[in-house]
Amino acid sequence: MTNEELKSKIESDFKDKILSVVLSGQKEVLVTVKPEAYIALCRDLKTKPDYDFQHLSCLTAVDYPKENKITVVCHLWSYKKCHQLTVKLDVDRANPKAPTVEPIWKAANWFEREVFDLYGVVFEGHPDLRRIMMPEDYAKFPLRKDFTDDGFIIKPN
Amino acid sequence: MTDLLLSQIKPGGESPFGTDEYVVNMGPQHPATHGVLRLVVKLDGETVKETMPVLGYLHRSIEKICENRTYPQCITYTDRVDYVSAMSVNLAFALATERLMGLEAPPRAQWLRMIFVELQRLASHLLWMGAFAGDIGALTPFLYGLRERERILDLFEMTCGQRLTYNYIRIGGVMIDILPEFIPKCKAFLDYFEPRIVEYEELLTYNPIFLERTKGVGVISAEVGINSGVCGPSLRGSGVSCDVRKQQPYLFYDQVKFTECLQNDGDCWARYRVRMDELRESISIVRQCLERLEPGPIETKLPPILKAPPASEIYSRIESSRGEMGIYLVGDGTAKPYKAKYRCASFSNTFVLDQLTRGWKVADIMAVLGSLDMIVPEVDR
Amino acid sequence: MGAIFTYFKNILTGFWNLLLGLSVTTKYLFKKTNTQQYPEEKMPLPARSRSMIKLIYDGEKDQFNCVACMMCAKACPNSCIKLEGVRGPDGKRRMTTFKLDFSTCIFCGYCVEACGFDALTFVSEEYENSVYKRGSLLQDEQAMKWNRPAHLAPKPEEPAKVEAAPAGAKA
Amino acid sequence: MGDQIVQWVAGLLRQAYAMLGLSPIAGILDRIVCAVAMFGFVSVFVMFLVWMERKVSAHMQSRIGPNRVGPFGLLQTLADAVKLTTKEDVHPVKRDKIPYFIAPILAFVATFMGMVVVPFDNKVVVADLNIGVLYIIAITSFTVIAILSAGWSSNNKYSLLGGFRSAAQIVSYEVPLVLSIVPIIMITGKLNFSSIVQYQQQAGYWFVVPQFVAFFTFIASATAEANRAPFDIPEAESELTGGFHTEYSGVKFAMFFLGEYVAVVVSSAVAATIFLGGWLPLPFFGFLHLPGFIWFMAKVLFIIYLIMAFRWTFPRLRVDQLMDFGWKVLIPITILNILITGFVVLLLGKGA
Repeated sequence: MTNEELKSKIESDFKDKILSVVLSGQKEVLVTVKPEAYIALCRDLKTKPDYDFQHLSCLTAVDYPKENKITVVCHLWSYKKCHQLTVKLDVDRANPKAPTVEPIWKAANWFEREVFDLYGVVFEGHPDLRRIMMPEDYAKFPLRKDFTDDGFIIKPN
Repeated sequence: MTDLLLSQIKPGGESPFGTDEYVVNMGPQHPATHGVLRLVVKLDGETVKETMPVLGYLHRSIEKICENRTYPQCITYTDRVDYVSAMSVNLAFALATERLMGLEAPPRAQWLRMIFVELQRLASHLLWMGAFAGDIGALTPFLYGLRERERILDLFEMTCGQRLTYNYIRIGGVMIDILPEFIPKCKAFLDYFEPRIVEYEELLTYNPIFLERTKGVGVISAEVGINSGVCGPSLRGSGVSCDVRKQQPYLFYDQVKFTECLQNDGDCWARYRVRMDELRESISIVRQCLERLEPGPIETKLPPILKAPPASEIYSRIESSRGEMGIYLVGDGTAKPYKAKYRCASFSNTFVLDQLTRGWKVADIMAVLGSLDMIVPEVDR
Repeated sequence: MGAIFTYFKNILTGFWNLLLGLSVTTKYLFKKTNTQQYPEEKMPLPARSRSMIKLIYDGEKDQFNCVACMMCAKACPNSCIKLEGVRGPDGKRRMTTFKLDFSTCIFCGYCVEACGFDALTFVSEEYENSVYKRGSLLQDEQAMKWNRPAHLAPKPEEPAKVEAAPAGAKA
Repeated sequence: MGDQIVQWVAGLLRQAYAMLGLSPIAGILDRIVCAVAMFGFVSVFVMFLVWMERKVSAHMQSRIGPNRVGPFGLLQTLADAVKLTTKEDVHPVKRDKIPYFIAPILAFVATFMGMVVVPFDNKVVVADLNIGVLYIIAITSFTVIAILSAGWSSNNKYSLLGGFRSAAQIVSYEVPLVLSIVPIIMITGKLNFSSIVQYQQQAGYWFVVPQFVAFFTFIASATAEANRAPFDIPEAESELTGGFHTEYSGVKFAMFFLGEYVAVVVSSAVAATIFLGGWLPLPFFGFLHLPGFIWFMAKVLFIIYLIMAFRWTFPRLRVDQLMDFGWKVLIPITILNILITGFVVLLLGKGA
């Protein structure tokens, strides 16, 4: 399935679950999902044989302070069909909460812990949501754009 | 998480002998954790009840650093993500940036990249083999592996001037062309190296002690492996075809002949065999690349300041020595990445350590850890 | 009976494979060793080796080649180069102070590649970079001064590449 | 020849006693002199062995090994010993003091005591016990107490694991060790080492020829008894950092370290005596007329080399696999060997 076909198929199959699906300038399919349908969409993407996204390649987040949102980004891959998909979920920056996809892909366990650690996104239902990189008693979220900690960041000339 | 294995052995989860839990803190300075990884291990006698990896001792926040550097400057930091296989990470970042900006390197640069990445895979697997054998008590293969690795590093140093952190594969090409004497030296090395693999196999592969220690130990099934995000040679040991070089060919991997090495058992021995077979495959790939190398430019003309298109993003994957290496870049129209995420193979491979070691003995933690080929800087970044 | 047969067969094949392993190590026992005794035996590094950064000093003109164009400082990902320059009486800029902090330098080579005036170079002959005090790693232009031997100088017919390359674009 | 040297030395000693007026207690003094001489000899030999192991391992790994102190680095071990003895003795605060202190001494002394019954040459032996074989087996098992108490008293989790592993290991491997000597005793009918060698001299063959199975099982169990790789699970540095001696430093560590090597020497000496004909010359090399002592040492060194080669070639077994190997492979084989030997001895009517 080419990326164009994948895009149109997702458009027709999950009309009620997604906000938008676009083909990026780099020819990747980007799906922005409705927050309430996030888990359902992910489960469908994994189980439906047409999609077969067995492999959660990567889960991360991007901070957009200007739009007051943090986007949780899942990169999916299918070993059998060899196609790639990006699922995006926007969460509120002031009170970042997202459902966990750990029951669907176990691999999400540590990825979500990392996002929690570095962005402060709370994954509801996660079995073991602790800081993973930073010390347990660290209070800040380093990968947020407004993070400041003198002595941590050396900016180049 | 429930401890499945123990509840199977002892109904009710209670030990019939009334023994206490024995918590051993392995690391962060333990001789076999390959760096500053800390494992909190709960034991019942010699049997492992739970292994909890504690990460972050080598966390340098490379992703944050990259947000404050220009794209070319980021490449110098990719060397430090996985310093055992720095070329692969160089390549991953360079490819991601090129795809983000719609650039393409000239053919000679692509072939050179393939040569160096495959040589790097050899070097990395050699170090892995030594460390793995060392973990289960055979100290000699480590020295043999390093001896051959030094020769590969000599080739690297001759070309780009560094032995460990190369900064060789650049956006739009490579740093510098190879010297004329590189090709004969490289061929001589490959000829020297191929019989050495037989020696390693004589030392390890069918050694009864090695078989005892690795066969059937730390078995991971294909389904669990895929679901837990295991990738690279570790997953191929479970019989899953997951080589990015085959699935999503980059560079000229679709133009060279090589087979994806697969084993079906999913145990430490299968993972070992996959990597030993990959040594041979890499040799054959380097040979083919050397044959097809033609003169030409080694870099594309780049704009004076490299800028990503606004609101652009790319998730680009390559097969590094340890498995799937993904780079997620978000561009915002400036010369610096808005977000750079390194998806490292070791990170997701270390995650399964707990599942693989439950119910096994203390010594098997080391065997499994070694067979997964994890590199702590790549886990922590 | 079959089980007993396999039992002994396993023991014998195991024994054979152990002997095979022993033969490899015993073979190397009598082979030439691979060690280089470093302080006594020094290997010449390849010419491209990035071992020590030096400022090229022009003995004839009695001045450094550097004109303080700042390209190296801009290219440096770790901002470990600090330099200043003034406009001389002949109207050309000249470097006055040059400081390179080797404790943060990662030897990526961008400064040397960015230099368009043949002023910075890697020297493969000097690689004894260890010092006793951390402060000694902050080197100034006098410490980095390098009088280039004639045979290494760029040939007159092919002048040094003048290319005001930005960070990362290579020379 | 060894006989004459002993006579000569004894004569010298007698003269010395007479000069000092100590003739009435000559018997006690003889024992003391023998013990000191043995201690000195074994200490120097062990130092040489440490050097040899480092050299052998280095060359097996394409390295050079020690080459700085003395010619070919021969004095490296001496330098290390000086370093270890002058080091600060760091110990855990919450240790169990008495066992912690006794353990290294016990490990050191117990292994040393084994050497006294081994004949270096015809009649050159400190104590020619008529139950020498039993004595050796009893004495070498002392190490387990040392290791167990070291592991327990260190108050360290790795040490405790190591100590228990060692207990399990030595108890298991004592059995095949004894069982592999039994056929020899069945053939010779003697428990005295000198008699066993003399039997081999009269029979005209070494016991390694008819009893090669016993030879290999003996070497394997002896390696395990001495806690050497591939059976070094009590110290298993990749799992347990240092096992039972994790918390020991300085002189105490040196004692454990030397104790391990002495154990290797004792095992090799016993193997050389029982299976390789002790002081007897190599077949076809008898014309060299070298003292029996030289032949004996050459055989000991050969077996030590084998044990070293094992260490630097093979991976380490896991603790349960070690038990499996001991109980499921070594013991059945040795018992089978005893059965077959018994049959043959009965058939040939050679037994005692």
